[in-house]
Amino acid sequence: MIDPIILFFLLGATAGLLRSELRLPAAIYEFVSIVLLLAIGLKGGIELARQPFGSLLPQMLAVVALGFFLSLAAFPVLRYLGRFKRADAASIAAHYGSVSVGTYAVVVAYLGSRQIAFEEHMPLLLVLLEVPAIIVGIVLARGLSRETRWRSVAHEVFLGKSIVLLLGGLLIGWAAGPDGLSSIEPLFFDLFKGILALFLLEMGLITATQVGSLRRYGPFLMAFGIGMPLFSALVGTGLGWVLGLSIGGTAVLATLAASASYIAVPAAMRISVPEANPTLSLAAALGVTFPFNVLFGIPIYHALAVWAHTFAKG
Amino acid sequence: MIDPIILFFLLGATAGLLRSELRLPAAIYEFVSIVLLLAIGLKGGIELARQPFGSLLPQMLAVVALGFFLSLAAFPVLRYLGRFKRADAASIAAHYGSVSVGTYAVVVAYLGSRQIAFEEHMPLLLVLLEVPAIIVGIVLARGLSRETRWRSVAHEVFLGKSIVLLLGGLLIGWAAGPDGLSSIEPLFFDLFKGILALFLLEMGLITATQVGSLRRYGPFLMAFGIGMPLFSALVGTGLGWVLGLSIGGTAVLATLAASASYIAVPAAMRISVPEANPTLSLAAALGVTFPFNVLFGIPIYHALAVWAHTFAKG
Amino acid sequence: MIDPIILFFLLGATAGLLRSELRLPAAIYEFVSIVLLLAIGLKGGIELARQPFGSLLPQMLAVVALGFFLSLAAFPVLRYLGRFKRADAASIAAHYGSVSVGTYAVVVAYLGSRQIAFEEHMPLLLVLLEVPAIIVGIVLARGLSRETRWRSVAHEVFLGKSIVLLLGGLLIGWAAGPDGLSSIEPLFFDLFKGILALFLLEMGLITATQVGSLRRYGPFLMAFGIGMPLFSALVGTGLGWVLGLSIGGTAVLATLAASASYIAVPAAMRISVPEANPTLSLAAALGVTFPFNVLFGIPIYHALAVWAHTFAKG
Amino acid sequence: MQSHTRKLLTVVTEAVLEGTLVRDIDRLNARGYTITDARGKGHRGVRSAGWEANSNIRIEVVCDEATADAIAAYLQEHYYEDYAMILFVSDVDVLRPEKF
Amino acid sequence: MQSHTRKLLTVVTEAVLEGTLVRDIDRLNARGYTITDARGKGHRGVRSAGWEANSNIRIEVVCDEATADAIAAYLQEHYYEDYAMILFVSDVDVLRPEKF
Amino acid sequence: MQSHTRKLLTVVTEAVLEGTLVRDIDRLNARGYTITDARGKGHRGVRSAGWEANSNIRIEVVCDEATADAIAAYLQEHYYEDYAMILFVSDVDVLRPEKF
Ligand SMILES: Nc1ncnc2c1ncn2[C@@H]1O[C@H](COP(=O)(O)O)[C@@H](O)[C@H]1O
Ligand SMILES: Nc1ncnc2c1ncn2[C@@H]1O[C@H](COP(=O)(O)O)[C@@H](O)[C@H]1O
Ligand SMILES: Nc1ncnc2c1ncn2[C@@H]1O[C@H](COP(=O)(O)O)[C@@H](O)[C@H]1O
Ligand code: NA
Ligand code: NA
Ligand code: NA
Repeated sequence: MIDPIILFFLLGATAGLLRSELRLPAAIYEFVSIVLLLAIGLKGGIELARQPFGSLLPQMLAVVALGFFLSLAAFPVLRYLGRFKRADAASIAAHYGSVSVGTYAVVVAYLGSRQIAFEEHMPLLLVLLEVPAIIVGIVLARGLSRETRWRSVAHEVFLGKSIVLLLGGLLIGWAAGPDGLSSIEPLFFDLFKGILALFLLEMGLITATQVGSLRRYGPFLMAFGIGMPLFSALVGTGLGWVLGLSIGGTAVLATLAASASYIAVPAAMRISVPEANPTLSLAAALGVTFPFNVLFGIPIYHALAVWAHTFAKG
Repeated sequence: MIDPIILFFLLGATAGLLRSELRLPAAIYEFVSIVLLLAIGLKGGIELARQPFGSLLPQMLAVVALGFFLSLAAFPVLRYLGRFKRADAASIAAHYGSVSVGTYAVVVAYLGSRQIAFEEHMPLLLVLLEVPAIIVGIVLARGLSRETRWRSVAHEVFLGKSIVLLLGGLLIGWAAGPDGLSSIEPLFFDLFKGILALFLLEMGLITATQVGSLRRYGPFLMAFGIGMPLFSALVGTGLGWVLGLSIGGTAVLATLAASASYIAVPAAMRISVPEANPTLSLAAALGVTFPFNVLFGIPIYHALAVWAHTFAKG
Repeated sequence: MIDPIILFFLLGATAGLLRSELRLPAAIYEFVSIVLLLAIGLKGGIELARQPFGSLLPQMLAVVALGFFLSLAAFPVLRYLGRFKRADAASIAAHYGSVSVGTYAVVVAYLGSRQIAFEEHMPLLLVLLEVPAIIVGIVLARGLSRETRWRSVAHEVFLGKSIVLLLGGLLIGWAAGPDGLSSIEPLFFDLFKGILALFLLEMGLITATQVGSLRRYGPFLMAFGIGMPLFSALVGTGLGWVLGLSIGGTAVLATLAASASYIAVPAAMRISVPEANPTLSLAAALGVTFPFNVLFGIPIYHALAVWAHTFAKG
Repeated sequence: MQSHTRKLLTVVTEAVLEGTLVRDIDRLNARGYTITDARGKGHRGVRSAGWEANSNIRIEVVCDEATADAIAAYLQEHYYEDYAMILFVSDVDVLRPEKF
Repeated sequence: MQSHTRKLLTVVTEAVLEGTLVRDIDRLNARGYTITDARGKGHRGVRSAGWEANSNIRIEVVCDEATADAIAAYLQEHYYEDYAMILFVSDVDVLRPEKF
Repeated sequence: MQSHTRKLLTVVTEAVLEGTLVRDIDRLNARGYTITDARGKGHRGVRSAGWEANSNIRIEVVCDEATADAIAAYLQEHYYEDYAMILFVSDVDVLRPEKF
């Protein structure tokens, strides 16, 4: 049975495509994002409190490597097959090497409603996976030139809204532990799926606005927007399996790999690689990959994870 | 004992009349409306999933007829007794033939806190009752002229915010069913009355701003703003009885009939009958009828429903 | 163990000091404030319904006297030790004679998580303590001149957002009683600490913006911003003990005394004593006293209350 | 710097008209527009932006004189009578004349 | 199109003054005004609109020259010293001179 | 009343540039600026302010002619090619010339 939060996404997309007057005020969209980011961080932080940090180090390093690898793999495809300008190829590659928090929230809800367990420290990996692709994107566009103002890039990346809230949530959850957080649970945990529903309603509206650009930039972007996440999910599944993650954890890692950023990376690219056309990357990430992952990708990645684990055992 | 949500309305109205600096940001008012509309739709949708659709058809048709009837009945009173210009009479008639979602939420809360059951598919009737009066209003103002751009009218009506959210909620609730929605219950159902309280606080503030216009347009509007809902409630009670609704259901239908729109219809009239003065209809609907219904009307309509059912049995 | 809501404050302050891009939209800050103010009022109102009003009169009068006393005590220190201009000294004194609702919410959360009971009618005293200092501030700045437009001052004070919401909440809680409010509990009571966490996140961001002004106006303001609350807390503790409050109640009263207003008083001073520089009072109240109280003050005032009660008994 | 004179046309009107006006402005050959949310007061009373029916928008269009005249004339004919609306025009200097 | 010159007076100041200024402007015979929310920086520092005490508004009044002068003089006398405030005036063309 | 002519420079551009532009404007010797949130349409398509990447801001700077020219030249050089941005300048009268 289809999850109701997915129906909210479809409602938003339909309303948008029919040019309905429905619009969420920008302040509400921000509110909803802030609560989601904090909630995800807090959940992960609780778990961190339970584990020796050292035991996570291999996973953390592996995930950073994954971020570098995915963006480096995407670039030549975009540059030579897609014939994009250097800056555009670098920027799109950065979007796909990084992650989408909204997609992460959907896979968590998907596994939750099927009672499939996964490693709860995933938000930590989520944060780590946001960053490397941004660096790759800038270097690919600019080269390792002296002119790149790395200080301001670092500022942009690490002090952007999404990383501050995720990391802040992680630290608070880690410091306060599960008992400490019980008093704020009603807002951050009980309302989580309701707030995610509102978020996806707005995402549907936003996705619908991308259709115009897609039509213009055509079939390659659409193919890339579906092919790249499938490839990334395969890599993510393999990595999850190598790292010994559970089925749920493997599905989450595959989804993270498959997702494309539309918050942190666009902001960073706009400042650091301004000559890249943001319409291209957002049309692909928001207009193709996000809906693809939410509607079809996640069940596929889950099936992949199950298959990998069965295969491994058998 | 008076329901606390009514007290929030009185608080808002008092603060407004005393020219307090209290103001809810527009984004919050929209947020609160969106959650209420979705919640009402979802609740109705769950119920639709339980019933054969065919069995509701008679009620659906009856309610559409009710919408046509009420607006057609209001028009001559406004035009000939009230001596309003044709466009103004048509526009006000449309407001009173349609419904107010806020009033619906209050009657639901009223019945809920008295544990009086009612047919849960009422949100479906609510949606259906929104539309016919708008068509009547436009035709009364314009005649069946060729110039009326019905395409854009239909767009305005069916893709306006309130119908999209109500209908979207209905469909999601219907598709997901009660179990599917359990994960989003904390936001849409548990918080319902708290959010309704904030909504009524703002409605009180808005109502207070109508007092000036009322003073200017005088006693006829006030009399109409009370007399019309009483008449409509009688018709609604009769119809509820004929359709075999429960006491609660009859009270809800009477309240829907008695309520006057202040979201969907004003927007549609402003675009399609621009020569109508919106101050008049809003002063009546918001300044008189909404507070009358919320404070006095609903208990009266409930009494009417009880009386009709007793009368019928005895 | 540190309360997680305090960690949210630290997160906001850190993000602000590091010049992160994190910003809460103004509409969200208002929403969060409105819910907190109403919730605090409602909680107090429920309790009022349980007590004969007369029995509270001595406490009410005492608290009004406290407001007058604290602002009058602060003024000469500011004027002669701090060498502030008359208007500035008067305005800062008014801030410190009044109260901060945010600080009240934090002490309530502090006691709640330690399961320490306190007199639940405290929100009534909170409202009463807001007002006298404003009058003192205006009179100190202006003298009892005929020119002061007391009518508009009264309007500003009693119809400002915070008093209307607190008082409105009190009255609604009082009229509806605990049973009446059960339907709106999920929003106003269950979410209270979560919403307080968001509020403190924003307060942290705001506090960080005050550092610049502090640096400019230097050490006296910092010393005053810590010394004055300690002095006020002593007075508050004494008064709580005299009034026979519980340990929890004494700690709350001490915290109220120690807190400095940053909503009601700044607005009133800006209109009624415009020649006072608002940067000074906000730097002290927001940049020093609020963080001091939240991080260190409240535990100290709690210890004071315990000590006073032990001392009294022994 | 070489600069060129164009017209800045500013319209303040009811928020409900946003969709319609944007289509009109497009059709009358303006190359762009900028919209901000507003509140205010005029002959049709206070519009305090407390809720939708009561909100204003402020639209700015930078364009050549002919376009400004055309838009002004069109709005005057179609909306002045029935809607809360004001319109004013001023001279502005721009750097890229071909853009407007 | 026949158009007429009027003055556009723009004030940027602290949001807390909104109620007072609106009354002043009414009293000084302006026929209307338009307000938008703003943030900014000036001699009194950064006003970033993070919360009320720190927010600006931007008020526009279209009026004849005498009214503009009267409002400017009044604001200068009453508010310049104590409030964050700037004010500037420009020429605009309007279609209905009787309206302003 | 004695008044003095200054320039009002208005920039409409992507919200993501706010921090950078504010630093530029400060560095180029403007004494202040005012910012409002906006949406709009131009050569780079519709920017409907539904979410961050899609929002505009509108920056106003009152300054003398030299500063206005300097800012306009700087923005043209650094941002015109890569960002959604328009800029226009008009004359305004101010009361306190020393302030701008
Ligand atoms: N004289 C004026 N100066 C500035 N704005 C005005 C003026 N008159 C009207 N407005 C604005 O235009 C809107 C519509 O004006 P009106 O059609 O006169 O009601 C008002 O709500 C104000 O926002
Ligand atoms: N030169 C300027 N250009 C544009 N806006 C300004 C300028 N100076 C000040 N402002 C605005 O006016 C407000 C008050 O200015 P001030 O009184 O100089 O602090 C500031 O917060 C800005 O929004
Ligand atoms: N002709 C115009 N009149 C008013 N605003 C414009 C105009 N052209 C562009 N804009 C605004 O400037 C932004 C950037 O323009 P552009 O670089 O042409 O995409 C747009 O999103 C609009 O808000
Ligand atoms: Na990815
Ligand atoms: Na009706
Ligand atoms: Na105090």
